[in-house]
Amino acid sequence: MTETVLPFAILAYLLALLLCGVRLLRGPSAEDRVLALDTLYVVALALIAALSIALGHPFNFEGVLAIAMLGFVGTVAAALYLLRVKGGSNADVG
Amino acid sequence: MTLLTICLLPWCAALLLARLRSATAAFALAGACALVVLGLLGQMAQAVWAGQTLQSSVAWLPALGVSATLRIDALAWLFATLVSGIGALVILYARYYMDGDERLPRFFALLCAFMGAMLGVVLAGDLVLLAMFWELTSLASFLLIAFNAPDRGAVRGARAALAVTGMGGLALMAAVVMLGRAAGSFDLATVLAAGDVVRADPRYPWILTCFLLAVFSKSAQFPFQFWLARAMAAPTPVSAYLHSATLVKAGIFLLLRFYPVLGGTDAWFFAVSTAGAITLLLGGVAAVFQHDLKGLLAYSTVSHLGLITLLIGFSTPTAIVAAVFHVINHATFKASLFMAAGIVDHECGTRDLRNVNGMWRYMPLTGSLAIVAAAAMAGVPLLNGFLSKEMFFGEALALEGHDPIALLAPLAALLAGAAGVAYSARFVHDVFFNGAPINLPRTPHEPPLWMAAPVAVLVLLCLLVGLIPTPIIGAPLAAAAHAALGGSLPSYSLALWHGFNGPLAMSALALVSGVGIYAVLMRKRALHQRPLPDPWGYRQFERLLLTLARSGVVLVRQLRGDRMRLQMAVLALAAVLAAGWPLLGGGFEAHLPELTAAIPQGGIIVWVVGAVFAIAATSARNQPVTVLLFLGAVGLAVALAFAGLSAPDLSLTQLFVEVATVLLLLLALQRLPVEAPPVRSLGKRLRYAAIAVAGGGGTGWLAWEAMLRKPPAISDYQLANAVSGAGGTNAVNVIIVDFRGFDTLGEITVLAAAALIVWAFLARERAGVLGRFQGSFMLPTAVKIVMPFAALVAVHLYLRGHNLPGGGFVAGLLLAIGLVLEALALGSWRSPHARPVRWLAAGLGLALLTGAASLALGYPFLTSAFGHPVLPVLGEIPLASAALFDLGVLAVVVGATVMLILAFAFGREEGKK
Amino acid sequence: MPMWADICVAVLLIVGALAALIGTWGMLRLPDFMTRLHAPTKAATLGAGCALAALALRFYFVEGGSSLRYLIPLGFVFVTAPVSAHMLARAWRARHPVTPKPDPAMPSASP
Amino acid sequence: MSRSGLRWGWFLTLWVAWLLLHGQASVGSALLGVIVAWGVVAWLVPGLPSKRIRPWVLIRLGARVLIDIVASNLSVAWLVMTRPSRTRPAWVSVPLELPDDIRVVMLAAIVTLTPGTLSVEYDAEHASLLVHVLDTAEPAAVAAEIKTRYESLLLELYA
Repeated sequence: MTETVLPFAILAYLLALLLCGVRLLRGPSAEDRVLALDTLYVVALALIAALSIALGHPFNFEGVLAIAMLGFVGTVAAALYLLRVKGGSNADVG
Repeated sequence: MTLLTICLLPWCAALLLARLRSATAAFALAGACALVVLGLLGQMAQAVWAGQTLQSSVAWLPALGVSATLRIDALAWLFATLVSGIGALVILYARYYMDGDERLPRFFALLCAFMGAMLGVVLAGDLVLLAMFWELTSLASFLLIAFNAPDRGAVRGARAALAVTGMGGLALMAAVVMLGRAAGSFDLATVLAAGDVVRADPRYPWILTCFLLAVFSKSAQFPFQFWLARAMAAPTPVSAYLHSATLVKAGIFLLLRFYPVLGGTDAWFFAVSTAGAITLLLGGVAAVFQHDLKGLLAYSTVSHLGLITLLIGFSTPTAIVAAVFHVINHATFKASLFMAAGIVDHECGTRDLRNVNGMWRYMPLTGSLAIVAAAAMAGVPLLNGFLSKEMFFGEALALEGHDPIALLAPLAALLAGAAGVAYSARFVHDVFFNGAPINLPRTPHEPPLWMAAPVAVLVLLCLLVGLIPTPIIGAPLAAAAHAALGGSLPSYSLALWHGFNGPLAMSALALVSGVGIYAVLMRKRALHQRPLPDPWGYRQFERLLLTLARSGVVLVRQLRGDRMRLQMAVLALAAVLAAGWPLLGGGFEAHLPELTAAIPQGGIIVWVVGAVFAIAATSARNQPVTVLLFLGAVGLAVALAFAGLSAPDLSLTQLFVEVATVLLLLLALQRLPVEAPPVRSLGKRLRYAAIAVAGGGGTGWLAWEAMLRKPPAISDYQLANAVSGAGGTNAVNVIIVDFRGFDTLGEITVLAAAALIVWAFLARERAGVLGRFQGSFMLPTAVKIVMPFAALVAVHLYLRGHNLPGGGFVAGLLLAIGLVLEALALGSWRSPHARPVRWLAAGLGLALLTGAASLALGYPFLTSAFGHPVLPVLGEIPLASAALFDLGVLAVVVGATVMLILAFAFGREEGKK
Repeated sequence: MPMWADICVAVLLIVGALAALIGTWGMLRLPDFMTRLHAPTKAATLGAGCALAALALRFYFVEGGSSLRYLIPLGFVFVTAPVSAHMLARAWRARHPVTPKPDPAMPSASP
Repeated sequence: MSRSGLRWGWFLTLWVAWLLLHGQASVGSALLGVIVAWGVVAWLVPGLPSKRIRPWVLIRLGARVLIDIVASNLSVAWLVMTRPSRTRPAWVSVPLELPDDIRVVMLAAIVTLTPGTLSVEYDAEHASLLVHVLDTAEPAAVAAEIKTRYESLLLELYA
């Protein structure tokens, strides 16, 4: 049963990845892009998990862990940065 | 082993002293250190005087033929004894000179460090080691001159000394490398035996030039004499120790040491004796006209150093004997004179010769000691100075062959002798007699007994050597001269009385005319009205510094700020040219990349996403943050691609580096204008695009070619030997911490230095707490929950590093990122766990200790040991000493990363104070 | 792998994939940033969570208990997702002061 | 829980996490885990005083949150699929009675994790949580629901 579902799941995750990419490219605000990048990390995580099941051996565990942690760190850092430059302009910094 | 103790003891003492608070304890420790060194040297005396050479050696960089060899012969023994003996006296003296100064422990620490450096120079049995210690003496001298740092004179003096002697150090390095090549070894004994080969070598003139530059700069020979006068801004104990008895003698030591190798040629004769003669006269005349007591002594030191140099330049065996003898004599009387001058300064509050007069009434004891020492300096009979001066006059008269100099030498000697008498007379008469003191800040009186004691000891030595030279100094002098000559010893006599002869007549003439000159100059205190002579050399030096600084400003103006694009373009172009140049020569067979083979089919989407964002990031309309976020996406794609190509190590490292970079750039961006000026003209954009494509494409292509070529690579060896040679299956990690451990040590040292520089520049005025973040209420809690897990994962990554992807570097980055996040969440750089300086220190210390441990066990530095001990309960544990080294790498990475990022986050902002 | 586990893995994968797809779709289609923020923070998180859980479950029957370690990144994602969203919302509010005033919604009586 | 109790909790959690990380249940890795977990706790976990937790309440809270996550995920999914451009967003400020920061953070996290609501800011002075609602006709009802469904349980959490 898993075998039948897997291709569709992977396809869906890839599609989600692309959608994130589109939002990241389009913006329009810096917050949007940060959000998109954060989501990109999360979706990449899911994609890796699905691919591991498909390939039959788990992807490097530390890599998974690193992606999970670093996505968070990057988002927080970017948000802190945006908080600090708020005085800049009402127009999008992004 | 004793040699190693002698060499290391002062350094250990210095380290301890730097942590001490109590002046008494510091004094006891420093004094004990000097005395122990002296005692150890005393133990060796008999053996060394008998002509033995003791040696102890540890392989250091065996691949380069460099080893940490220590070697002592009679010449080295003599200088080492001077260094430690006068060191002990100066420490006693400084205890009272700087009584009540809370910086005393620091002072003693620096003094001991200098002693260690100087002993290193003297005892080094290897040229590279010698050059290293030589640099350390310059550094220690710099720190000691700058001891009263905010003081302008101290800072300028220290700067001049460091610039001049540092330049000399570079020259010495060059000389050492060439000499080592010419002689075929860096080992001192081998080099000393290879004099004929070296002198016949075509590089000989270059070696000699560099060598003499080093020697002359250190020993304040013309035209570098000016730094010594400036160095008088140092506390007087320093002047007595470094700038009369030891540091400036390092140059002389080197001249004597390498006389058998480099000496005896015409070039040597002319260069050394000319510089010596000019210095001798210049210093002597300048000394007479100084108004500063220490200035007078400084120029007299310059003059005496010139005298010794001149003697060595004469290149006759007896002249070398005289030079060695005068080194000893000068050290004793000049150190005591400096100490006496210090006492006068200390008691009067000034050392201006125009004010300090008639001291005899106030301090007869100091006066009588100083008068004896000054008489020795002038060369009055019955004192040691007389003996060596006599020998000097004899040499000057006996000089043959080189016509102009043979004629001029006696004349110059006589003139210098007279000048010497004149300034000695001035020292005695002006300070202790010549009326009454004028406008002294306080009423002088005798110093504490223990402060005068070191002076008394030295003066007593002057007297004893002067009266009964042979029993006192005969044996060590003979042995040292023998060692310096490297051959047979000439016949000479140390007797006080040689009958009526030329030298005696010259001595008498010098004495009479010197006193006469002084009397004429000082008539009606006329000398006090004369302006200071132009300190030749120093002004030129200052002008040179100024020119350098100005051209630096011009250069910076050309390069900085809005020229950033140009800078990057130039860099990229240079790289392209440098890489492309060899290809133009032909004979290079290009392989066109077959794209289809390179990309695994499943990963194509990842590659496309990465490429799209890489291209999108170059769009000119983007704001910096957007570019950064795009690059984040590219980084993720690259990491995934690495992982897909079965390079989990790279993937992991790429991810961590990526995030650390983004953090750093975000914080740096905040200091930059939000909007970068866009490049509008199409031509420019095309040009930049071309450069970018050439750079990036070229790099990629080169990498491609390199991978296709697969040269008989060392990597194969390393892969094959990772398990058997170092007990690890993660070849990357094994290479970093084991096979190339020494490189890694260098790299983490550079990393630490770079981080410290940034820290020092940006974080000079750290904002204690950062209100600007308006800390979120959720973030701190979240970080508190996440941090322990991050630490756990870091430990995990570190522990498995030797066998599986991970290792100290990645673990350190993870920990650092966590710590930075913690600091950011708390809004304060005073995060309880992020102590970057401590991390750095601990890491470097651990890495060094691991290396040193293998040294102590008798293996070359950083040899790694490994084993798989099977412990009860715990099971088999792969244990490699490299793991400890890796822990050091981890700590350095944590420290440096945290330091860099926090410096940006909390550092001083431009324009704000 | 027993039947029930197979079904569980399949369901988890389907649910996760749909959640991720919907979340990112929402992020693409919703009209302004604050509403866009809603979609991926839970949906995509749920997607990743489901996928990781499926992974852990699937490999439990291959490599045993050690596959449970994939629950660590799972927990991590769930702990950090609200914080990320919160930080972004704060950043947005700080930089766009035109956001409407909140309704003074006072429930009349707390039960 | 007492001061040391909290640290024990952390220790156990980290120890289990270590075993999971190591992926092997040998005696050696268990012992190593004890050392590492103890070290991390000693280094990073502050000894905060905290109270005893009612486990039953915690379980009920967890179950409720899980159910809500699934349920509201469905509703939001429906919303996103059907009329993404016609949402009715609102800002709601929820007055809270929670006495300590930790529970405020927990509530905020729960609010964010359940789809449709997003906690943005906590005003400590007025003890109110600013929440952004994705789609609602009646903001006041949302606030009331947050209070009844989660805050009441959180208030009962500590014994």
